[in-house]
Amino acid sequence: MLRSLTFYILIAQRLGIAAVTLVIVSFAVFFATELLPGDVAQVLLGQAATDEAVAGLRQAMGLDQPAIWRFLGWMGGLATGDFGMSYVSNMPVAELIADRLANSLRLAAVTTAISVPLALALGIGAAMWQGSLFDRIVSILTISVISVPEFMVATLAVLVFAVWLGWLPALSYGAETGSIGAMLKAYAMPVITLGFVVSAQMIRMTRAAVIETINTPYVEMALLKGASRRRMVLGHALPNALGPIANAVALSLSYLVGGVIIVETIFNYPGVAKLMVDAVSTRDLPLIQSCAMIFCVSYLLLITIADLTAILSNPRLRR
Amino acid sequence: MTDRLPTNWTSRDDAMVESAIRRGATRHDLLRMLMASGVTLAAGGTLLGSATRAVAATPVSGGSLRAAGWSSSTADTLDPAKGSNTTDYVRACSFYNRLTFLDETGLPQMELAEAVETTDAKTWQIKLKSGVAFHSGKTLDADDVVWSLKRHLDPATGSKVNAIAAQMAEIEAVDPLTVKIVLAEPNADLPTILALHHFMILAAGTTDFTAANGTGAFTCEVFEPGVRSVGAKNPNYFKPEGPYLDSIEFIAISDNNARMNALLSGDIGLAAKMNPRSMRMLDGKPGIANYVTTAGNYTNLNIRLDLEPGAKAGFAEGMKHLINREMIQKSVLRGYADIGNDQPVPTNNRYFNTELEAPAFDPERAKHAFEKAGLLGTEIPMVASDAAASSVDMATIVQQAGAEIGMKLTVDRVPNDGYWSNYWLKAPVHFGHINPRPTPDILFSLLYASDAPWNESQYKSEKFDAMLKEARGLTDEAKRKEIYWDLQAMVSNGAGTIIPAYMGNIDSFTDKLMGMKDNPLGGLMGCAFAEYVWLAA
Amino acid sequence: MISVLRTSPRPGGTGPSWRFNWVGRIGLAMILFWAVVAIFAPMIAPYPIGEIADWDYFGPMSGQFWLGSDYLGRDVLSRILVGSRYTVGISLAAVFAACAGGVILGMVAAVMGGLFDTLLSRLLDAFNGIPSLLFGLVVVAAVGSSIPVLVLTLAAIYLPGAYRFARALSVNVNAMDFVTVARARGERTPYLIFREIFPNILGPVLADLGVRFVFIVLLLSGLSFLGLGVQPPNADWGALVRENIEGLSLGAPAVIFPCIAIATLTISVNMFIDNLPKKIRDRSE
Amino acid sequence: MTQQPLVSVRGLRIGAVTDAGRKVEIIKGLDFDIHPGEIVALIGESGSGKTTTALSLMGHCRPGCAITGGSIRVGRHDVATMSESARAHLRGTEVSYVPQSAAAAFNPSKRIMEQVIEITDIHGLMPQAEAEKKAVGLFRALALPDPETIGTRYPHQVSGGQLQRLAAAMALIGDPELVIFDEPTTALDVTTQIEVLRAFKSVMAAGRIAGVYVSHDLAVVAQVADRIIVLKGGEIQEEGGTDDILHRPAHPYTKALLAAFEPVPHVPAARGKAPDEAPILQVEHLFAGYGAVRKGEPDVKILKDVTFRIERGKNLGVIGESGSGKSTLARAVAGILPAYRGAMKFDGAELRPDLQSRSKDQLRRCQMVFQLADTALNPAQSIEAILSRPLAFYHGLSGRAKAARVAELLDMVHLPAAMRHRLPGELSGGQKQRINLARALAAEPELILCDEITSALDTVVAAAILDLLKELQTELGLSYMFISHDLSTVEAICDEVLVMLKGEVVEQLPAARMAADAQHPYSRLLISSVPQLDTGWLAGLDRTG
Repeated sequence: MLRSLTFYILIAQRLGIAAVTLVIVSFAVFFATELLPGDVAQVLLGQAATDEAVAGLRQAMGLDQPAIWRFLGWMGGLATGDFGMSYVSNMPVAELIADRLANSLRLAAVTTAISVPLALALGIGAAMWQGSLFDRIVSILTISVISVPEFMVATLAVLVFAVWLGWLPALSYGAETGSIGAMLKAYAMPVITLGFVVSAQMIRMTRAAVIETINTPYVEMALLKGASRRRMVLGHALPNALGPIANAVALSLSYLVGGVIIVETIFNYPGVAKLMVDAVSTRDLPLIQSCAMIFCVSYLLLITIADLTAILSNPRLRR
Repeated sequence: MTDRLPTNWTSRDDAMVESAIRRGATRHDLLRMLMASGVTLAAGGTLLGSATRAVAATPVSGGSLRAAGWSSSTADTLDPAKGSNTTDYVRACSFYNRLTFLDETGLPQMELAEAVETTDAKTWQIKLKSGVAFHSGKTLDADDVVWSLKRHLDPATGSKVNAIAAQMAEIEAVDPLTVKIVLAEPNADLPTILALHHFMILAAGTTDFTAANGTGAFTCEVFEPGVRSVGAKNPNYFKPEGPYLDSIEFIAISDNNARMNALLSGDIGLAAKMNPRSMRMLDGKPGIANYVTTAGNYTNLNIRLDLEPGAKAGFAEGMKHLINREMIQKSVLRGYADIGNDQPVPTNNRYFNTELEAPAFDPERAKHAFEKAGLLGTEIPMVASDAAASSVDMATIVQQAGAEIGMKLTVDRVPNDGYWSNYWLKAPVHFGHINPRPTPDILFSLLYASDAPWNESQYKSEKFDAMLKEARGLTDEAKRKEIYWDLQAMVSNGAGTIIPAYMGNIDSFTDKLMGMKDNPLGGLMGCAFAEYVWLAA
Repeated sequence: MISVLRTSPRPGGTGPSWRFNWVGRIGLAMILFWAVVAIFAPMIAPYPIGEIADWDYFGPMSGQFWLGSDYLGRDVLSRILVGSRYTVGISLAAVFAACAGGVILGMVAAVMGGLFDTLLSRLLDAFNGIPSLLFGLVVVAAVGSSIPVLVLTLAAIYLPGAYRFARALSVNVNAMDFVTVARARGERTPYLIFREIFPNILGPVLADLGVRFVFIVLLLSGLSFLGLGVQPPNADWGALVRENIEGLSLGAPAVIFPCIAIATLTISVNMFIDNLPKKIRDRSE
Repeated sequence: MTQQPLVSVRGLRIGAVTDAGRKVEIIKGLDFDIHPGEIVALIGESGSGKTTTALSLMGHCRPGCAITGGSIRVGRHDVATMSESARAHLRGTEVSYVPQSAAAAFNPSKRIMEQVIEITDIHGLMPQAEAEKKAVGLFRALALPDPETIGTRYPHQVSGGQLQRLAAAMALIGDPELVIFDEPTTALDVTTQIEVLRAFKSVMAAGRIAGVYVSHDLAVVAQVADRIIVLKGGEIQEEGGTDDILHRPAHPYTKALLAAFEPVPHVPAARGKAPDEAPILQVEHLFAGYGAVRKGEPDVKILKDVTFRIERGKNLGVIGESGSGKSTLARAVAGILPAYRGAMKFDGAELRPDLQSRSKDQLRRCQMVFQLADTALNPAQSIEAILSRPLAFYHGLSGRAKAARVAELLDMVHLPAAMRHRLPGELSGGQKQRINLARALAAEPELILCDEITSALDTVVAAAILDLLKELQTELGLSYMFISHDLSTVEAICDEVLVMLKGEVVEQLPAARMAADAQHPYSRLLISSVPQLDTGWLAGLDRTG
């Protein structure tokens, strides 16, 4: 479809802002890491870190150069698509991240595929039958889920489904994923946990956004045309609530890449969040930077997609 | 309260204590043992629970095992010099071999070495086994050994045993199967030192550690740092008897609960280092076997004697009597530990001083000592962290005891991250954690000599240094033991390191897993289990 | 009255009325209950918080230990009672700090507009992109852990959110004629934000504060994982759950009751906010 | 009209629950009938219950309201007792609705055609193709431009007047027997209003469709209605044929409504002017606009080369349709929107374009009063606080002196002193506008810029505000710049009138002789478009007008 110039300008603006944000974050992460006491040489040597040993290792790793030069060197490399080498494992960062990111994205994708439709259906349903028993039950459930710590949900799920019932594997990674069924089984537990965490917010926001649009004159107009409640909500309110809903979904989903550390820990799932924590505790600057970039990019990407959804769903902005 | 037995105090705790005493009482002549290498001694370790059956059963080949340790990160390495945690050691033991290894009694046995010989404990001749091949097909020779040992001296390697390796003044190949090592000072413990995980033998010139080219029982099939490693049975392994497993996968599950659940649900066959509190779930569970050893590692409370308040006479003494060892052993460690007597040689070491009493828990005496030091009522922070296992709970117990005599000890919990570089050895009152080391000499040189790199309490004694040096070069085992007993007493009384308990180690696994034994290098048979265990049909 | 709805954005209503429905009242009652507990905790706790009162661990509910014992054999009831001080106190302080900072910056950005607004918004957005975990680590490493540091860290993590929210509201209010009138009168920014804008975003800000409070209670438990928590032997409720999580497989009350405590507090805060008098909530849209 | 009425309402009562939980009755027992093909107007001020009554004919009540008594018979159905789903069957097919603001009632994310024919889809009246054909026919009948293609556009792509006619098409597509028009032309400019009214009238007459026309504007109602029902406070004040009500009102309230229409000629302030006295405001070649500024000029240029002056004690009216730039002019003068070119002088001294560079005294001497009293008063501040602030700010008053002055100001705008404790939300529209005025007076200004200050008010209330303005002028010697789209208001208070079109001044003439002297065709169109209290005015208009 042919879009007008303003549409492209909007997109270009969003991308420009995203790029600037990335640079800011990259600097912030860099300085934050520099603030952390200890460096990679000390961490690697651990209890064996005598002064000479540390100095020698630093020199061998090229850490004796000023930090800013190392940072600029890394940034330069990034510009050419090179993420640099991990200080700690001496492997290319891109290689270290690739598998982990694929794992994270797979988990995020499965969770998204299940939780987003579910959350939207529940949120829209609750809005459609606002004040009904269904609405109340959904509200109480979402509040309860929000109120329970994530590690509690995860531990309980393992206990019930893996240990007591033996239906599902306690570890997702490395479990049999040959068939669709086996894969669903392997991912069920982290997906259940994450689904709980991300859905609650989406349900609440979807409900609020739809209810807000239900109170507009054009939905009342639909009522006065004889439209059913269903038609009013799905046909009239929902298309106009898409912007805020997309925003809520994006915010919730952004959690699935960087915020899943607890789930990754409990289900021993090798994703990027754990990689980042490792990188921070070993002061592996290139790896920290790359992980931070990934989180930031995924966050910005989601937010931008939400923005574009809002724009595309609104003919006034779409032109 | 003290007369009441904890409800989880089981018969195995008594057995453990017994075994420790037995091991401590065992006497061996180190040098004689060296000459008679290859002679198998009667196992001194105690096999508990269903694992006892492993002794009788005949090994069978086949099957694959997935085992889980507790720590793993992107810092995981296949470079033995950099190895820093169980995961690294398990991998190193599976893919590589050392010149010597320690048996369940702590005696060095020959692995890649045919014999390790000396007359003065200063100049050593190491004869290598012939016909040992690396996974790449290359045959092991003296150059590989020389290269593998020398690299620890190069700071660029980042070796963890750089300080220990430093005593090897000269390392050279005499002929393709003989290596000569000349030490700076005599040290009769060299065969034991060479059994450390870091001294694995690599093919000379190895630079790529994305895969392992060793002589070990397994070939490295997969290595993903922070994720997993997979080894396949080495068909050309030089030891005729092993390994039994077709393949071994090693992962790490840092969360204790998650590790336990993975074992219970059958996702893994072995879970290392279980929390003693999990024993209520694991003990007596059908299909699950538990193996308990006194690992010899300990978490200690260090009082720096060169800083306030430790510099005040009486403070360290007061703290030694304020720490309720029994409560730490029973409540914090749930009985899976031996009470410690403030010196680093654990109960399962044959040099353990059985006559040295642990300072009694005596708040009144502690109060008196604090009064003497003029510190009663002063607020004193104790730095603890989850990095030093159980230190936060220990600190809480000390704090509570202090509160009852009017001593304001506060717990300053700091993050795991950076604990070793920022607080350990540095804070005036802090907790440390020391992993098992096979010889008193290593422990004392590392921790208590005046020039020790990890002198946790800044203990300085010329007499101690001299005696330590004397013992190191001694070939008379009885005399040597006598000196080590004295050194233990000196440390216990004079240093500011309070060692309340030597911790036990619990490895839990499916009861099909057989062949697990004790090892002074810690749980999982000193990380070398993969080669020795088998799965019963 | 009704047709006015069409032309005026908001019906005026008739004065502040503080009438709630019963759900809101239950929520308020629970909040007050925990507030009272937090104040009097040391007086009503049966055991000192750090005392190991039992050799047994994860003990069941009994006459001696109403809510059982924890992983070291300490009394769970005492720990929950005293823990309420930290959970309620720290979360409240943090949520107020986050909202105060965020709201003031948000209002200033809305009033000033232009470059200041753009820069601040970008900067805080970028801050949002930094995982809070890393931020927490840096803070502890740089300045150590104490309750003020904890409060400020939590506040910093939630400030960008509060800022975004307040800014969006303030931009709307700022476009109202009464702000233009004040500006045309020659009023300065402080007057505009505190007298003209703030009273008109107070309702929704309060509602937002409640939701954030719930998140902070949960985040607090996560931070103790990083070592950035209340110092032992004290513990907030989240930390109680975490330190006793192994008891879950044993069904230990030591892990269940802190969870229930968290749930009662957060659910009641939510119930209270969701049922605030319409007058207050109305302005939130 | 002897046949069976199409609609008959008996004893209708509608209750509402306020935010505070108080129950009030907003419709207090109405009885009326509507015959087939008849158009009945419901007229009254805001709050009289006219919209509520009209909506109840569809069985619909706004949230918080409920029918509490009486019967509403439409055709064969009693909508008061029907189930919601049965009512849904009725809506769109038997009774349909044309909203006040079609711009708000069209779903912004759907194409117009889809929305216009939605009724046929909901009730399964006809296939889509047929419905679209019918819609195009209606578009044509309603004199919409491009009837074939207008349906493919989105609501924001057509003008307000067109949307209002499209809304009528939407209402008529299901061949209803009764159409409810809810103030359908109130939001439109006068020139547009004529076209819309004309279109409505012809379609309704052609289809012999009955209608309910809700309005507050008697002149508009006079053009379309057969019968008028005058509502106040939820009760019928008077009911009768259009002519009867217009010419022989019986009820005092109806009389007051009519009286508000009588133009009160403006008597210029009798005040001697010193020969060398500077005009209070002098504006020369003023340019202003919005948006990002590039090369000293904003993106969106609104005002172009505006020049005028206001003599001390005189009033200037500014008229024009929406978008003509008249409000922008007021904002540029007030400094809220700094002009980017041109010069202004206040009482002979230079007036800088932006607020920051004007002196506090200059700010004080020129005050602005906004159109919507609702948004011009901070809902969170009491009346006392609102009025006190300029007193403290400009005059440094405090304590008792300030309180006394607040009471004085309230008295000046004819409000009781006790009102100072109330919040704006508790006041009626007229009262709010008085407070709005009092706040400007608190500064003791010399010039007040009035931006459509009576437009949102009911006729009677607006007339009272105008009287107040005149009174204050005599007392305080003020000058007004009076911005309005309503010619009669401007006529009633101003000495001179500025006619604006697309940001430019097309003509400046004396208010009193506007109708006679206007030269510019646009001024003439504007003047001729103002509805007259005459049933034949619309029909008699020059078609080309």
